[in-house]
Amino acid sequence: MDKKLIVSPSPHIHSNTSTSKLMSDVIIALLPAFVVSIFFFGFDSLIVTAVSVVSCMLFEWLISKYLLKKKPSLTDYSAALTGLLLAFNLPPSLPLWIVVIGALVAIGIGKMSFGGLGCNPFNPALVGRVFLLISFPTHMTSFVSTKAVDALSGATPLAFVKEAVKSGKPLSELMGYFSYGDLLMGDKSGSLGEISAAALLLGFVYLLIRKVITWHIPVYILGTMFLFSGLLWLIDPETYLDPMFQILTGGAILGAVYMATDYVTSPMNNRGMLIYGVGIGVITILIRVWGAYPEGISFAILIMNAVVPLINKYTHPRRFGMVKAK
Amino acid sequence: MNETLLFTILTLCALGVLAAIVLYFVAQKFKVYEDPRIDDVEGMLPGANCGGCGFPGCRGMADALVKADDFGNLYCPVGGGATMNAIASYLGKAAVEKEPQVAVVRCSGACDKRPKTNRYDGAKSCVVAASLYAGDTACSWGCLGLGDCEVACDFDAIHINPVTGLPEVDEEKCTACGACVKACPKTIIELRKKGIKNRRVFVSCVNKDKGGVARKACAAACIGCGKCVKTCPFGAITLENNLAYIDFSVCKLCRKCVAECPTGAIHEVNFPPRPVKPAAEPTPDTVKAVPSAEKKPEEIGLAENQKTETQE
Amino acid sequence: MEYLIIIISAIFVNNIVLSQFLGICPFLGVSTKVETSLGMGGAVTFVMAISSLVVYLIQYYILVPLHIEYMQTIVFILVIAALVQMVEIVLKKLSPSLYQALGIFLPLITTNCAVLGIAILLVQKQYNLLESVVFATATAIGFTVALVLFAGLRERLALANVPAAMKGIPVALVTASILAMAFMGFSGLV
Amino acid sequence: MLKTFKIGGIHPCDSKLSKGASIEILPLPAKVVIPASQHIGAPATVIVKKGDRVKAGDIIATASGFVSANVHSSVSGTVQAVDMQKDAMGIARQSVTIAVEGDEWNETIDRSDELVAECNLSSKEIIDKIAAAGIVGMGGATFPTQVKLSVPSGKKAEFLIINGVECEPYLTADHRVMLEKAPQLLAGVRILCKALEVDRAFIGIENNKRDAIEHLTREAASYPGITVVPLKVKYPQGGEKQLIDAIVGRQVPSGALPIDVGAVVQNVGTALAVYEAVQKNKPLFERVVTVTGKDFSSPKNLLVRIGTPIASLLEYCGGIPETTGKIINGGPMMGRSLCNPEAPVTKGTSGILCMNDKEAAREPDTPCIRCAKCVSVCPMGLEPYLINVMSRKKMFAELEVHRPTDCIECGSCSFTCPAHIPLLDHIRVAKGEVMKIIRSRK
Amino acid sequence: MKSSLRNMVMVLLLISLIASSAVGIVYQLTEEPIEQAKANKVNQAIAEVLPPFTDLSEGKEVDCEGEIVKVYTAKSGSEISGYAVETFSKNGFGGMIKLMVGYMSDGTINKIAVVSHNETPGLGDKIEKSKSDFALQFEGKHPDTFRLAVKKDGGDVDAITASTISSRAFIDAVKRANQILTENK
Amino acid sequence: MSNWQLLTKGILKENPTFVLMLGMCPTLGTTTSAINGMGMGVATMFVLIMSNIAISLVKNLIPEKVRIPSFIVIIASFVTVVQLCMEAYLPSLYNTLGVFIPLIVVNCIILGRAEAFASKNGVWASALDGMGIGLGFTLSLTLLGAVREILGSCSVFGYKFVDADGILVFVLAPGAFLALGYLLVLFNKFTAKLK
Ligand SMILES: Cc1cc2nc3c(=O)[nH]c(=O)nc-3n(C[C@H](O)[C@H](O)[C@H](O)COP(=O)(O)O)c2cc1C
Ligand SMILES: Cc1cc2nc3c(=O)[nH]c(=O)nc-3n(C[C@H](O)[C@H](O)[C@H](O)COP(=O)(O)O)c2cc1C
Ligand SMILES: Cc1cc2nc3c(=O)[nH]c(=O)nc-3n(C[C@H](O)[C@H](O)[C@H](O)COP(=O)(O)O)c2cc1C
Ligand SMILES: Cc1cc2nc3c(=O)[nH]c(=O)nc-3n(C[C@H](O)[C@H](O)[C@H](O)CO)c2cc1C
Ligand code: SF4
Ligand code: SF4
Ligand code: SF4
Ligand code: SF4
Ligand code: FES
Repeated sequence: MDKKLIVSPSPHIHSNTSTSKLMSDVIIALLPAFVVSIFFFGFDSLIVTAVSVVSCMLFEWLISKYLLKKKPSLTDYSAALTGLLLAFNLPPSLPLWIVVIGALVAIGIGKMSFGGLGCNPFNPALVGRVFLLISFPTHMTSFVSTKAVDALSGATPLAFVKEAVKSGKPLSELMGYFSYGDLLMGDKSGSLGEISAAALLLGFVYLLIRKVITWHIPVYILGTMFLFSGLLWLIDPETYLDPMFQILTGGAILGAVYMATDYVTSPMNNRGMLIYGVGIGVITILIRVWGAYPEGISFAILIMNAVVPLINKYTHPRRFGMVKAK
Repeated sequence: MNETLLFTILTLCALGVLAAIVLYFVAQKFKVYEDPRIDDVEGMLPGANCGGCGFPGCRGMADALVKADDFGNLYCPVGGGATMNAIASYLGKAAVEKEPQVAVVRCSGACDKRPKTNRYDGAKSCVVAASLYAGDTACSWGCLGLGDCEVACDFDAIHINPVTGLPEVDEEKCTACGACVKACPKTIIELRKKGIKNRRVFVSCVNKDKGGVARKACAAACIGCGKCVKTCPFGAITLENNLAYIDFSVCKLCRKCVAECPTGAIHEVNFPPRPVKPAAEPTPDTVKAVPSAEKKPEEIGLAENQKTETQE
Repeated sequence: MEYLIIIISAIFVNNIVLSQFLGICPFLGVSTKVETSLGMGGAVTFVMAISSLVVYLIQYYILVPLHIEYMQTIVFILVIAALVQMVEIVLKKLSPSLYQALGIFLPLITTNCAVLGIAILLVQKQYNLLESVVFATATAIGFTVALVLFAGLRERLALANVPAAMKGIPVALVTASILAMAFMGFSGLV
Repeated sequence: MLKTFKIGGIHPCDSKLSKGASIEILPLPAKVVIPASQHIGAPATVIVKKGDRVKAGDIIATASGFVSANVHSSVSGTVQAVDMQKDAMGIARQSVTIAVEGDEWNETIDRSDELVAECNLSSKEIIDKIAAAGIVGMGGATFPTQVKLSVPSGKKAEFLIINGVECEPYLTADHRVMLEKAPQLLAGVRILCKALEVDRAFIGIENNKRDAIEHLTREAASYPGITVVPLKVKYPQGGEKQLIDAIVGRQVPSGALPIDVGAVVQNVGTALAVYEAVQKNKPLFERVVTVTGKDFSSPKNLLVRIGTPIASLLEYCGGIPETTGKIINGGPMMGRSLCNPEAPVTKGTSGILCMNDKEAAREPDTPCIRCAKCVSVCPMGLEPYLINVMSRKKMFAELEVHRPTDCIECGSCSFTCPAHIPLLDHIRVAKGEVMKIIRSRK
Repeated sequence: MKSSLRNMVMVLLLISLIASSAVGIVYQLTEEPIEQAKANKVNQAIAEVLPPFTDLSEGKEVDCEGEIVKVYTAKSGSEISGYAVETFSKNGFGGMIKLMVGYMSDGTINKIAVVSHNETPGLGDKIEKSKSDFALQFEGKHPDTFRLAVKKDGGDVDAITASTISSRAFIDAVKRANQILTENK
Repeated sequence: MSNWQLLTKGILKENPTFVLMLGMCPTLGTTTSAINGMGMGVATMFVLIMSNIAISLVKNLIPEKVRIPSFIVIIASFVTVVQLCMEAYLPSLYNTLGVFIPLIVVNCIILGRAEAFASKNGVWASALDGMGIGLGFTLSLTLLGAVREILGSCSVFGYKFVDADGILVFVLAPGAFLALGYLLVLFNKFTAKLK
C-alpha cells in the first residue's frame, strides 16, 4: 500500500464533545432567559447584549492577533459566551460605552492577560461586571423597573428591601410589593439576564441533560444560601429575608448555574466543589445581609475563584484503592 | 536645655543601647555558623539555575563547591572555565581544566535522505513517540524531529530546521549544559570538545543496523563499511555494531575520513574550504557543505555554517 | 463583638495588602509557593503580635508621659528592627528549614512596612492594649490570607501559558488587582 | 441494578460489528515469524537454529527467568532464520521464521474434540503444565499465567474472577469464545480454581452480551461455585482492578496486586488455553483474533496460528480497505496502531481493527478548559489534566504524589477531553519517569 | 568593622545621641508652625462658614457624645452675627466625618465646611464643596423648616448618587450641630 | 560610573519601581493623583539623599552587628525631620499622604541603597546615587499618579480636562495594582526596544 499509515498512541477514538460544542450548549441554555429579558426590557436588552457579545469577540480577536500574536480562535465561542454572560449581568439601560469598557476589561484583563482560554483564574465576565460596578456605581445601579410599582423606583428587589429595612420599615409590610410568581417569571427590575428564575432553571435542566455541567456547584451554592438565610430568617423574620426570596432574587440562580460553574475557574473535583459552593453561598449571604452591596454573588464567586487553586491543591478526587481493603 | 529635648535624647539613647546589648547577647547565644563563602561563590556563578552542574540550583552548586576538597567533577558548564577558575582562586583550590564543549547532532537523516514510512499523529514530543514505536521512517535509531531537545534548551541554542526536520545547534549560544542530551530519547545528541578553532569531525549517525538495512532506511546512514577506520592515520575511529565512532581526544582533525565515507555520514565543521579536486572526491556533497568563498573561518557565521552542514 | 469587628475588618474589609497597601513587597516577592507563604505569614504574625505589644507599652508608658510622641517613628522602627533581628537569629538556630525557606525575607520583615504601619495605625486608632494585640494579629492573619491566596493563584499561573510580556510581576499585579476588586465586596461589612 | 465499578468510566459506542460472526479457522500461511518475546518479562531463549525441522506444538524457545514464558512453534516446517525481525511497531526483536510444510502436530497433543471435564492433577502439576504450555494472559497484558497462579506465600487467593467483559469497542473474540466454547471454558475455570485452591469463581460479563450471559449461566448451572455476574456496560470494566471492584466490591490499593485482596483475574481466552494445555496437552500456539473495521464488508473472528502475518488476516477478510488510515493491533481504546502490517500475530493479539482516514486522524488539541471531565472519568481517581501539564513541564519529582503510576492507561481521559488534548500520551511519559524515580530510590 | 559589645553599644549610643538631638531641635523649630497650621485650618473653616463679622469669641468647649467640640460665636460690634459649630458624625462610609457648620444669628445655616473625612474618593468625597454641589443645598435653610433627611427617607435633601451613606452621615452631623447650637447658644 | 550615569541610572536602568520593584507600598498607596505621587516621591528623594550622605560618612565606624539598626536610626531621623517639616509647612499634603510618610523609613529602596551603595561608596557618589534613584522614584510615582488620576477622575495635577467622573476603580486600591501592572508591561516593552 502506498498510503502511509497513521501511527498514534492510544486511545484511537474520541467522544464527540468539543470545547465549541460545550460553549454553544451554554449559549443555548441561556436563550430562554434572553427571550424573557427581551420581553420585559425590549430593545435595550437586545442592544446591550449585542454590543457586549460583539465587543468581547472583537477584543479577543484583536488581542490575540496583535498583542499575543497567536492564532485567534473565536470558533470556540468562549468569548461570545463571556460577552453574553457579561450582558446578562448589566442593567439593560446601561450606556453602551460602558458596556464596551466592560467587554474590554472582561476579555483584556480578565482573560487574555492570563493567556486566554483556560488560563484565567477569575471569571472574566464577573471581572468585567465588578470592575464596572466599582467604577460606575451610579450607572450600574440604575435599573429600569418592569412593573408599575412606584415605590421600587427601579431598584432591584434586594436593594429596595435593604434600603427600606435600614430606614426602619418592617419587612412584612415590604413583602407586599412582591409576589413569588413575579420573582420566578421575571417581572422585576434587575440585571438583564437575572430576572427570570424559571427561564434560567430551564436552561439548567438543559445543561444537565447535555452533561455540560453537573448538579454539584449550583445545588451546593443555592442550598447553602437557603440554609444560611433560612437560619437567619427563623431567628428574626422581621429583619431577615426569607430564604425563597434570597434565592429568587439578586442573580443567585444566574450566578450559581452559569457563572460559578465556569469550568476554568471552578474546582476540579467534587469535594472541592462542595467547599467552593458552600463558600460562595455563605459569602453571598454575608454580603447581602451585612455588607454595603445589596447583591453579593458576583463578589462571592470572584472571592472563591481566588480560593480555587488552594482547593485544587488540597482536595483530590476519590482515589481508587483508598477504600479499606478487606 | 529644655525638657522635651532632654527626654528625646535620653529615650533614644537608652533604647539604642538596650537594642545593642540585647542583640549582642542573643547573637552570642543563638550563633549558627554558615560559611559566608557560600554566598560569595553563589554570586560568582552565572545564576541561570539550569541544573547543568547536577545540583538543583546555583546555590546548591555553591554549597558543594565550598565544601568540596577538590573540584573533581564539579563543573559549571554555563560559566565555563573562566568562572571555575575564578571560584577556584577565591576558594584557594585548583579547578579541573575542562575543555569547552558543544552539543552536536548525530543524525543526518534529513527529510530527503530518509523517506517516511508512516505518519505520526501523537503528541508532539520525541519521548512520547519513542516510547510508542520506532519512528516514522525505516530508521529506528534516528532523530524523530519532534523537538524535545529544542524545548529542553534553556539557552535557545538548539532549533529544529523545518526543512531538514533535524535540530541544529547554535554554537555561540550553546553552553554545553547537556539538557538536550538528557532530553533526547534517541541519544542523538552528544557533547563534544569544541576543538581547535571550533573545528570538529564526527560521525553524524547512530544507526547500528547492518549496512544494507541502514542504507535502505536512510541514504546518509553510517553503513559500517569501515573505510574510515582504515583511512584514519591516528586510529581515532572505532567500528562497533556497524557504527563508526570518532574519539575526539585522539582525532587530529586531518579530515581524511570525511572524504572517504561513501554516504557522507562523517561531518566536518568550521574548516576552511578545501581545494576542489574535480571529480576525484567520492563525496562532493560534504565538500560543498563547507562554506566556500574567501572568508576566513573565524568570520564565517556559525549558524549559517550549521545550516549548510545539515542541508547538504 | 468589638473584637469580632476589629478582626473581620482587619482580615477582610480593610485587608492590609489589598486595601491598605502595606507589605506589598513580600506580597509580590514571597508568594510564589503556598508553603513559603504560610511560613512568611506565620513569621509576620508572630512579629506583629509581639511588636504591637511592645509598641503599645512604649507609646503609652514612655512617649506619652514624656510628651515626645513625635519620636514615634524612630523609636518604633528601632524596636521593631531589633525585635526582628532577634527573631531571625533565634529562628536560624531553632528551625533552620523555615529559615531556609524564608531566606532573605526575614530581614525584610524589618523593612516590611506592614509591621511599622500597623504600629502607627494602632496608636492612631487609639486602641487599648488588648485591642492593639488583636488588631495586629488579625491584620497579620489578613496578610497571610492574602499571601496564601495569592500564592495559590501564582502556582496555578506557573502552569498556565501566561503571555511572555505579562510573565512575572505584571500578571501578579493584575491578579492582585482582581483580588482587591473581589475583596471590595466585603466593604461595609463592619 | 447491575454491578459496576465505582469511580469514573465512560461509554464509548461499542461497535461490535463482528459479534455475530462465528469463529473461522484461518488457512495456514506460507511462513510464520514467531517472536521470542510475546509476554511481559524476560524474552525466552531460542533453542532452535536455522534448518531445524519443527512440528506444531514443539517448543522453540524456553522461558529464561521466573517471569517469562515458553514459546512453541505454531506450524510444522523448517526454521528459515533466527534473527531480528521488525515487530508491529517497527522495532526489531529476536524471532524465529518458519517455512510452513504441511500441518503436523506434536504427538502428545490430543486433537480430538471430546470434552474432558475432570482433572485429577494437583495444583502444582497444573501450574507446571500451564508453564510448559507457555500460556500468558490473553486479555492483553500477556503476563505469564503460571506466575499469576503461583500465589506468593503469606497471601491467599479467595476467588477466581474470569474476565469476560471485553469492554473494548469492536472486539468480539472473547464473546465468541464464550458462546462457542462454553463447556471447555468452564472446564478451564475449574482447573484454574483447582490450581489456586479456591472454590469460588465469578465470570464477569457486560450486559451488552446478553446471549453470552444466558448461555454461560445455563452451562454453569452444573458447575458448583461458578457464578456468572452480569455487569453494567461501562468502559474500562475489563480493567482488572475495576472488575474486582465491580464484582466483589474490593479495591486493590495503590501499588498492590489483585492477590492482596484475595483475587486472581484471568481472561476467558486464558481459561480456554488452560483447558487445552492441561487436558489436551496443547501449548498456546493459536488464538482467536477479531478482524474488524467499519469498512470491511464482513468483519470476522478468526482462529489464527501465532506468527501469521497480520497482512494475511486482512487479506483473508477481503484485503485492507482502500480507505484505511490506521491499523490497530487490539481495540480502539488500548490497542496500538501499527506501522508494519507484515508483523506477526502474537499471543496478545486480540483483534485487528482498520480505521478509515476520517476516524483515524486526531483532532488538533486546543487549550485545556479545566472542565474536569478527565478527572471525573478516570477510573483510578487521578487528575489527568494536572499530570499532563506537569509532565510537559517535566516536573516529575513533584508529580509523584499525584500517582501517575496508578494510571492503567485506559485512555478514558483522552477519549473524553473536549479540548482533544492527548492526555494519555503525556501521562505515559510521566508514568515512566516517576517509575524511574521510584526505582532509583529503592 | 568587627563587632564587640563595647563598640556596638558605643556606636549606637553615639548615633542615637546625634540623631535624637537633631530631631529634637527640628521638633522645637517646627512646633510652632505645626500648631499654627492646625489652628489655621480651624480658623479658615470658621471664616469660611460665618457671615461677615468683626469679633470672634474663644471657642466654647462642649462635650458631645464623648467628643470635645467647640462652638464659636461671632459678633459684629456687639451684635451677634452668627455661630460656627464644630460637629461630626461617626456614620460615614469611612468612619468619622468632621464638619464646621456656620449659622446666621437666627439659626439659619449659612455655610458648611468639611474639616476632615475619610470617604471614598469619587463617591463619598463629593460632600466636599470642591467636588460637588451637595453641601450647597443646605445654605440659607433653617433647620426648623428644612427636613434634614435624604429624600429616600422622606426628607428634603438630595443625596449624592450612589453615596447615600455619606449623605446620611453628613446630615447626621448637621443635625448634631443644630442640637449643639440650641443647647449652647 | 560617571556622575551623569549615577544621576540618570534610576530613571530607566535601575528604576526602583519598574526594575527593582522596591518600595511598592507608597508606590501604590499614594498615587491617587499625580501631585500626591510627586509629593511622596520628593519626600522620599530627600530622605534618600540625606541618608545616603550620612551613611557614607559613618560607614567605616559601624560594627557589623549593629549596621542595620544604626542605618535605621539614621534614616528614621531624616524621616521624622521630613514629617515634622511637612506637617508644619504643607499640612494638606501631609494629611493625604498620611501613614505613608513615616513609612518612608521602611521603604526598601532607602535601606537597599544604604546597604548596596552608600555603605561602599564615597559621600559625593552616594549623594548622586540617592538623587538618581530618588529621581527615578519620583518620576515613576508621578507617572503612575498621573495615569490613575487621568483614568480615575479625568484630571491631571488637579486640572479637570473633561467634566466627567472617570473610571472610579483607578483611584481605589484595585486600580493601583492594575495601572502599575500594565505600566510595567509598557515600561518593559519600551526598555526592550531601547536596547
Ligand atoms: C512485575 C509484575 C509482577 C506481578 N506479580 C504478580 C503476582 O505475583 N501475582 C499475580 O496474581 N499477578 C501478578 N502480576 C500480574 C498483574 O496483577 C496483572 O494481572 C497483569 O499486570 C495484567 O493485568 P492488566 O491486564 O490488568 O494490566 C504481576 C505483574 C507485574 C507487571
Ligand atoms: C483498561 C483496561 C481494560 C481491559 N479490558 C479487558 C477486557 O475487556 N477483557 C479482558 O479480558 N481483559 C481486559 N483487560 C486486562 C485485564 O486487566 C487483565 O489483565 C486480564 O483480565 C487478566 O487476565 P489474563 O492474565 O488472563 O489476561 C483490561 C485492562 C485494562 C487496563
Ligand atoms: C469601595 C466602596 C466605596 C464606597 N464608598 C462610599 C462612600 O464613600 N460613601 C457612600 O455613601 N457610599 C459608598 N459606597 C457605596 C455604598 O456601599 C452603597 O452602595 C451606597 O451607599 C448605596 O446607596 P445609594 O446608591 O442609594 O446611594 C461605596 C461602595 C464601595 C464598594
Ligand atoms: C458551564 C460554563 C459556564 C461558563 N461561565 C462563564 C462565565 O460565567 N463567565 C465567563 O466569562 N465565561 C464563562 N464560560 C466560558 C468560558 O469558560 C470562559 O470564557 C473562560 O473562563 C475563558 O477562559 C462558561 C463556560 C461554561 C462551559
Ligand atoms: S544545545 Fe543542548 S547542551 Fe547546548 S545549551 Fe542547549 S540544551 Fe545545553
Ligand atoms: S535530536 Fe532527539 S530530542 Fe531532538 S528532535 Fe531528534 S529525537 Fe527529538
Ligand atoms: S478533559 Fe481536557 S479540557 Fe477538560 S480538564 Fe481534562 S484536560 Fe482539561
Ligand atoms: S488513562 Fe490513566 S489517567 Fe487517563 S483515565 Fe485512564 S487511568 Fe485515568
Ligand atoms: S514598601 Fe511596603 S513592603 Fe516594601
